[in-house]
Amino acid sequence: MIAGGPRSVVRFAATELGVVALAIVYVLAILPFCPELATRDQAFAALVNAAPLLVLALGQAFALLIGGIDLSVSGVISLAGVVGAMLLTSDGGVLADSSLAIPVALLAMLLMGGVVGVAQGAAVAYWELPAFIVTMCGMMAMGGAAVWLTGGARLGSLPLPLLETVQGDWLRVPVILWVATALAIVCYLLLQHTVLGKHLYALGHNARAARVAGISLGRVTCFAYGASGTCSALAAILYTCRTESATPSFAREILLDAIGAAVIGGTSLSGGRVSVMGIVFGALFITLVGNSLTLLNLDYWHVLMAKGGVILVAALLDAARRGVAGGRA
Amino acid sequence: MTRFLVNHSPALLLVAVLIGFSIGSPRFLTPQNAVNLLTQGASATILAAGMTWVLVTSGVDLSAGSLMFLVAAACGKMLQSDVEPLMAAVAAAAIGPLCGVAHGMLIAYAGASPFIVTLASLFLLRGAGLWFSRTRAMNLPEAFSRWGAEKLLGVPLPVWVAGVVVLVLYWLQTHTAFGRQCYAVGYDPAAARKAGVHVRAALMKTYALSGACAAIAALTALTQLGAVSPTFGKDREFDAIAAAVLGGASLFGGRGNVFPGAVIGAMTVASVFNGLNVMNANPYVYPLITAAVVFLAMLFDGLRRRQLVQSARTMRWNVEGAR
Amino acid sequence: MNPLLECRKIRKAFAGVRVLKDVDLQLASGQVLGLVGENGAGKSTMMNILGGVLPADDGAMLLSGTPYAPRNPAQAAAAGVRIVHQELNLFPNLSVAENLFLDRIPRAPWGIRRTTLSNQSREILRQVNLDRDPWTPVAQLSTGERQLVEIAKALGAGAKLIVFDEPTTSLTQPEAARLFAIIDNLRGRGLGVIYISHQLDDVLRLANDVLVLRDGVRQACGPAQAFTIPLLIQQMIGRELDHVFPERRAAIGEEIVLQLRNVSRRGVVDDVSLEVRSGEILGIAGMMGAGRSELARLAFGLDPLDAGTVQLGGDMLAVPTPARTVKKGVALITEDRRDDGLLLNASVDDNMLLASWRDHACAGWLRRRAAKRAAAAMADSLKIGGALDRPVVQLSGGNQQKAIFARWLLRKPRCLILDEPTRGVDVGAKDEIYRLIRRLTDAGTAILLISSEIEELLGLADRVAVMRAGRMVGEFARAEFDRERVLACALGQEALA
Amino acid sequence: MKALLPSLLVSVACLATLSCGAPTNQPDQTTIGVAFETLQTEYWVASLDAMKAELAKHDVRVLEAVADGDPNRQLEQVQSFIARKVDGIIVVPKDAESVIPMIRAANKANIPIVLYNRGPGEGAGPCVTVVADNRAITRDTVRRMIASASERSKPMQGMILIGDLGDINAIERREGFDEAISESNGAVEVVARVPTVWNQEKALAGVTNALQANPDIEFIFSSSDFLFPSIVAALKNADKYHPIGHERHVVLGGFDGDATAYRMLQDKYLDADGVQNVYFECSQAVDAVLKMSRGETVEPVLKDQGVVIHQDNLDQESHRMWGAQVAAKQP
Repeated sequence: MIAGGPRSVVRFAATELGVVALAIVYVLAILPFCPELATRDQAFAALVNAAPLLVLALGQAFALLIGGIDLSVSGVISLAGVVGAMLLTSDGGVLADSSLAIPVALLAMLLMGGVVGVAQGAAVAYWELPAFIVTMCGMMAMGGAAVWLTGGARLGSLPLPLLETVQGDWLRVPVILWVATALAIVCYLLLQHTVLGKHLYALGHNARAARVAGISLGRVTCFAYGASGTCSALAAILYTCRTESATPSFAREILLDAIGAAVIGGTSLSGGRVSVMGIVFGALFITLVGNSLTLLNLDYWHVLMAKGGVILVAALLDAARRGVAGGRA
Repeated sequence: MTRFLVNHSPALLLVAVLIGFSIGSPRFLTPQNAVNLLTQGASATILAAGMTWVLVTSGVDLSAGSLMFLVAAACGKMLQSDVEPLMAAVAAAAIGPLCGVAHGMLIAYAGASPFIVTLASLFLLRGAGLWFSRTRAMNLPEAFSRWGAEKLLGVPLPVWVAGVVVLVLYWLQTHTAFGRQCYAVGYDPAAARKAGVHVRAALMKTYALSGACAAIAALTALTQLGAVSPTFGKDREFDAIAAAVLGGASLFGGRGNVFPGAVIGAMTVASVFNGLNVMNANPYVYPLITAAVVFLAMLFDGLRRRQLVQSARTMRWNVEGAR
Repeated sequence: MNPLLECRKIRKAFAGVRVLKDVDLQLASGQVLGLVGENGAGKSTMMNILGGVLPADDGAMLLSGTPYAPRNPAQAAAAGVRIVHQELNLFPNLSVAENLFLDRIPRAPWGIRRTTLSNQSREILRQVNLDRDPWTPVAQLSTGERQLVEIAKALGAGAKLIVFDEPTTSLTQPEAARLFAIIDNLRGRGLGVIYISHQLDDVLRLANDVLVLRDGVRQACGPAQAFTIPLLIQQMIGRELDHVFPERRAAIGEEIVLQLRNVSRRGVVDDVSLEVRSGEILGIAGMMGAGRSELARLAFGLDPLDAGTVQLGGDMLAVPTPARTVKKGVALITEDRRDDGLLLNASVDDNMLLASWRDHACAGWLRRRAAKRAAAAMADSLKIGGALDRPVVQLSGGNQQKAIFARWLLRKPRCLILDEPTRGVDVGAKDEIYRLIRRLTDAGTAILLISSEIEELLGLADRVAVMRAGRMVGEFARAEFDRERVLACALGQEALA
Repeated sequence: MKALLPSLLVSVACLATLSCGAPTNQPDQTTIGVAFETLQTEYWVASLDAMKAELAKHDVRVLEAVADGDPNRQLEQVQSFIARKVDGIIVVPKDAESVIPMIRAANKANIPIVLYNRGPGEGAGPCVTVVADNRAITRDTVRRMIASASERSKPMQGMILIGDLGDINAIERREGFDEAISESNGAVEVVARVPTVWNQEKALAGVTNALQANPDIEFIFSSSDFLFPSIVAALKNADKYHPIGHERHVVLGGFDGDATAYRMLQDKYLDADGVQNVYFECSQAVDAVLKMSRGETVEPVLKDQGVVIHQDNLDQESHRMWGAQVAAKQP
């Protein structure tokens, strides 16, 4: 596969295997400098760290798959986190003492993400508005609403059973990893083994043809953005439980990481192409780059630049891939 | 009537915002506040003008805010090592178009998507700026920051700069072949190529312009602030896109203009912030109101697009009816 | 007199289908040559070869006595050959003047030489009698005016020969009259004009000579005075059947499957009613732009109705959408295979299964192996060769079309709307598609067949309805089938019908 | 599907390589991990520099990380430190809540952890905190401002620049401000609350707008000194930037104690500045972490009393103001 000149190298690098190879080469390359990476604990830690980003990137992939984009990620995380925490927190939470508090709150968070996503999808599909602006407004409005609701304060004092469950291990593997793995499997099955998945792909490949084939573009678009919103809410749960508190002003940069992970993992920004496997390694790779550069004791700005460089390479690979697919190299 | 409303929605939205705030506070609609508004909107207007140009070619430039920071950091660094202020400003400003050309190359020749190229740049340039400045804040010498307060014929210098930039871009956009061809490129690149337009050159120039605008916007803001902090320019690209869209530019390309569009858009954003300040509004409602205004603008824009399609159909009907 | 343009033995084939066979053509300066023929007779191909869009497979062209073989439209334009296309290539977001001079805007140190540009534009616009400010945005022009701008664009650059492709389809009567005056003027100035049109009376009035193409062969050529409209029509369609259309084996059913009542859509379809029974094929004839494809899109729910109703098997659809009509068992194969049909980069079987994933699923969960088996069996029965997991874009045109047929056959549709089902398909595949259509009607599927090939309509359809300018203008039962009458009706020469 | 199998194989191989990797061998030198939440303002940069200098004095190796305002990333960074088996961790948390899991992780790994500048919330495990009381220092600063304007006619119109609404320090400072105002018996009427999101441009526009709307403002408190350049620019434009004693002087107060504030104090433009003693806090933090790494016990909370520096105590107290020393290094 690799033999056969620079063109096939490009073609290989452009497949989702490319990012797998990239991640491994990267790990091997930095191993001599920070041997700690080679311990079981640290390997698990790296995976756990990548998990929430993976959840976000998988959500983003739904929007990218149909040729759209979802910028509202940080807004949904903030608002969902705050809503959940307001229900749960032991200082003044609405459901603080109820035994049903945890499931109800988690459900409310996921539901909120889903509903917001569907609403954005509807604006994109039925009002024919550009996804970029719709979700940008979503980001601003939801971020603002979260700050408003809390007065800017972080909400802590979450119920211990929830925190212990999410932070703990199950069968010697961290629960967060189970969650992310389960989501990845669900996404993989959904995309590959369900009618809806086939319809999402069709919409991304050629929306006009999909419409003629009797696929309801509105519903599929709403689903894609709804899925993206739900994944953001799930990520909000993970983030909230990891940091044991919900912030009303979640860092916007996470969006760029999520898009970066998806694109490095072989998702095409022009739609119709997504690989769950690729995204898993894309998220892992982005997290590894960030953390290992810290381990190498490089400065914060170097981390930023390295991340930018990686995304740039992904951009060029995306272009090369489109060139190969479109018959021009 | 509806047609008039929809066609002039950007200007009407601005007027509505202005009227709304004048009712809210008697101190809003005063000559001083008008000058004030223009001064504050200066750098935003410049940035929005550059962004509008990129949107016209159906691209986007997410790196604008980071580029602003890199330029500011470079300028600050030079000023601190006692470079002549004017020299420092010019040298720092040169970074803008250079980065723009790099974007243009990757987009026009390597065929990479504008979104992801400039996304990468967003990280790279801010990292570079932080590297330059070692994340230190810098206070700039009086000789430099004085320019921000300087007035010419009673109008502050930043307003003049914004005016000149807008004028130049307006001239480029309406009075040069390059400017006109950009509309063709944005409407349909393939058709433009067929019609003999040098699409790649147009894209290169476009991103160079956008970079130059970011640099000038950075310097304009810098003279007003007199200091560089590591957060300088953060998230400004989103504001600029919002302003451009408010001014009637379309993310689908081929539509939008520097004057009056981008100016109206930037002024609307500035008015909202200014008006809320003047009314001493609850700090928490700021993002909500801004989001609402942008969404409203976009909704009008969607209506306008559909009306255009509708009228094209009606026209054909009339034609055949007459036959 | 030295001919301006001389073409000798031009040949062209697409995917093995010969579309031009040794066509000779001559045109002198100051002359208008009318080029007529049925849809698909090779007129457009001839024009594309002249305009540098396509290369000829064989043959030679001489322009003013020198060899002429343009490799692209720019070269053709530089040599003085301009084409006024039927579909407009204008940028509505730019002004008229800018559209006219997009690639050679007159520059000065201070920018565009606006006065020069204005004057030059006015000059050209005067030649086409368009009294508009050159700075009007094209978006504000009517379709007819846009057509004039398109013509003006062709006049701009020192043209010697101008080819008009169906220039009057979207013009009003006065605009058309204006166009004829322009063409007369061009002729007077010594330019050569090739005029392609379905409006035979216009052709006879304008042209010095007329050339009739039929199936890519030069059928007749001579001075316009030598032709009459009936004679032209005869020459256009006088071809022997080269297909054996499969015989119907089952009778037409009683049930009305598809029924349109007073369907209208502003500007394209005007008050059309029709019905198709199970097992019946209703053919729709008409020239380009008559509203046939638009009618198909309305019946399928792709475009919204302005008035009228669509009934499927007795159920009224208040607002038909593709999702709803497909659920009711309707299928549409559009003429635009690339944009409306295929997922080009997806695999062949994904393309085939696009509309029927639901049928191969249990509560949304795919039975992928069953689906693949069904697709493979279908591919087998339609003789789509090769691996089914390669991208569909790698298939030949005929196999691509068969893949789309397969997509709908997998759903066993009750009603199939076919829009130019054999366009761009080689002879062998054509026969297979005919047999397929017959197989469907034998199984009771109702078919609405739109085709530009009259043979195809007459060979397959049980009834043929004729459309012109958005209206239904005639209907023929199988017993009354007559090529000349159908064509005359479509061309608007009712006197003959 | 075809891609799945090889990917799985490769990743298994990758994990295998990881777990068979060489065991880590630490050098004998003590290593301390320093995790900052942000380097957004000069205060943090000065803190980081001071801390590194302090650690260098003890011949300690430093690992540093900046989380850029993201507590989750900070947690990851702390975990990385733990993985590197550092001897101690100093962390500047984003807030009281999100630091709790970091403390727990450090406790579990038996690594001492010191919180710098922000304390932990309820339920945190054992740790040492070095804090300045933002609220109290702000309150005292504002009191001093009001006192220094005692001769003015009441009520004065006042303005506060609020920081990021999601930042706990910004909120505490706002509360300190409100407390001082409310106990002043109407000496100051707050007519403008300008949100700045810790952004100088927003601050400039906000102050300008507020001055426009309320030309009589004569009392401004900034939640951070790094916004002073913006305030000064706005005041100059309104011709209100004059030294103390001038009839158009605006009473100014700030928080942090950076170089700009120091110069403004020197030049008699600034009335009062709440100062956190960076050098004290840093040496306390470093001391604490090193002691703990040697197994000694340390007081759980080390308070920086802070100091309000004003015109009357500038000469005596300026050695406690970190900005003075930064300013001294700059030309």
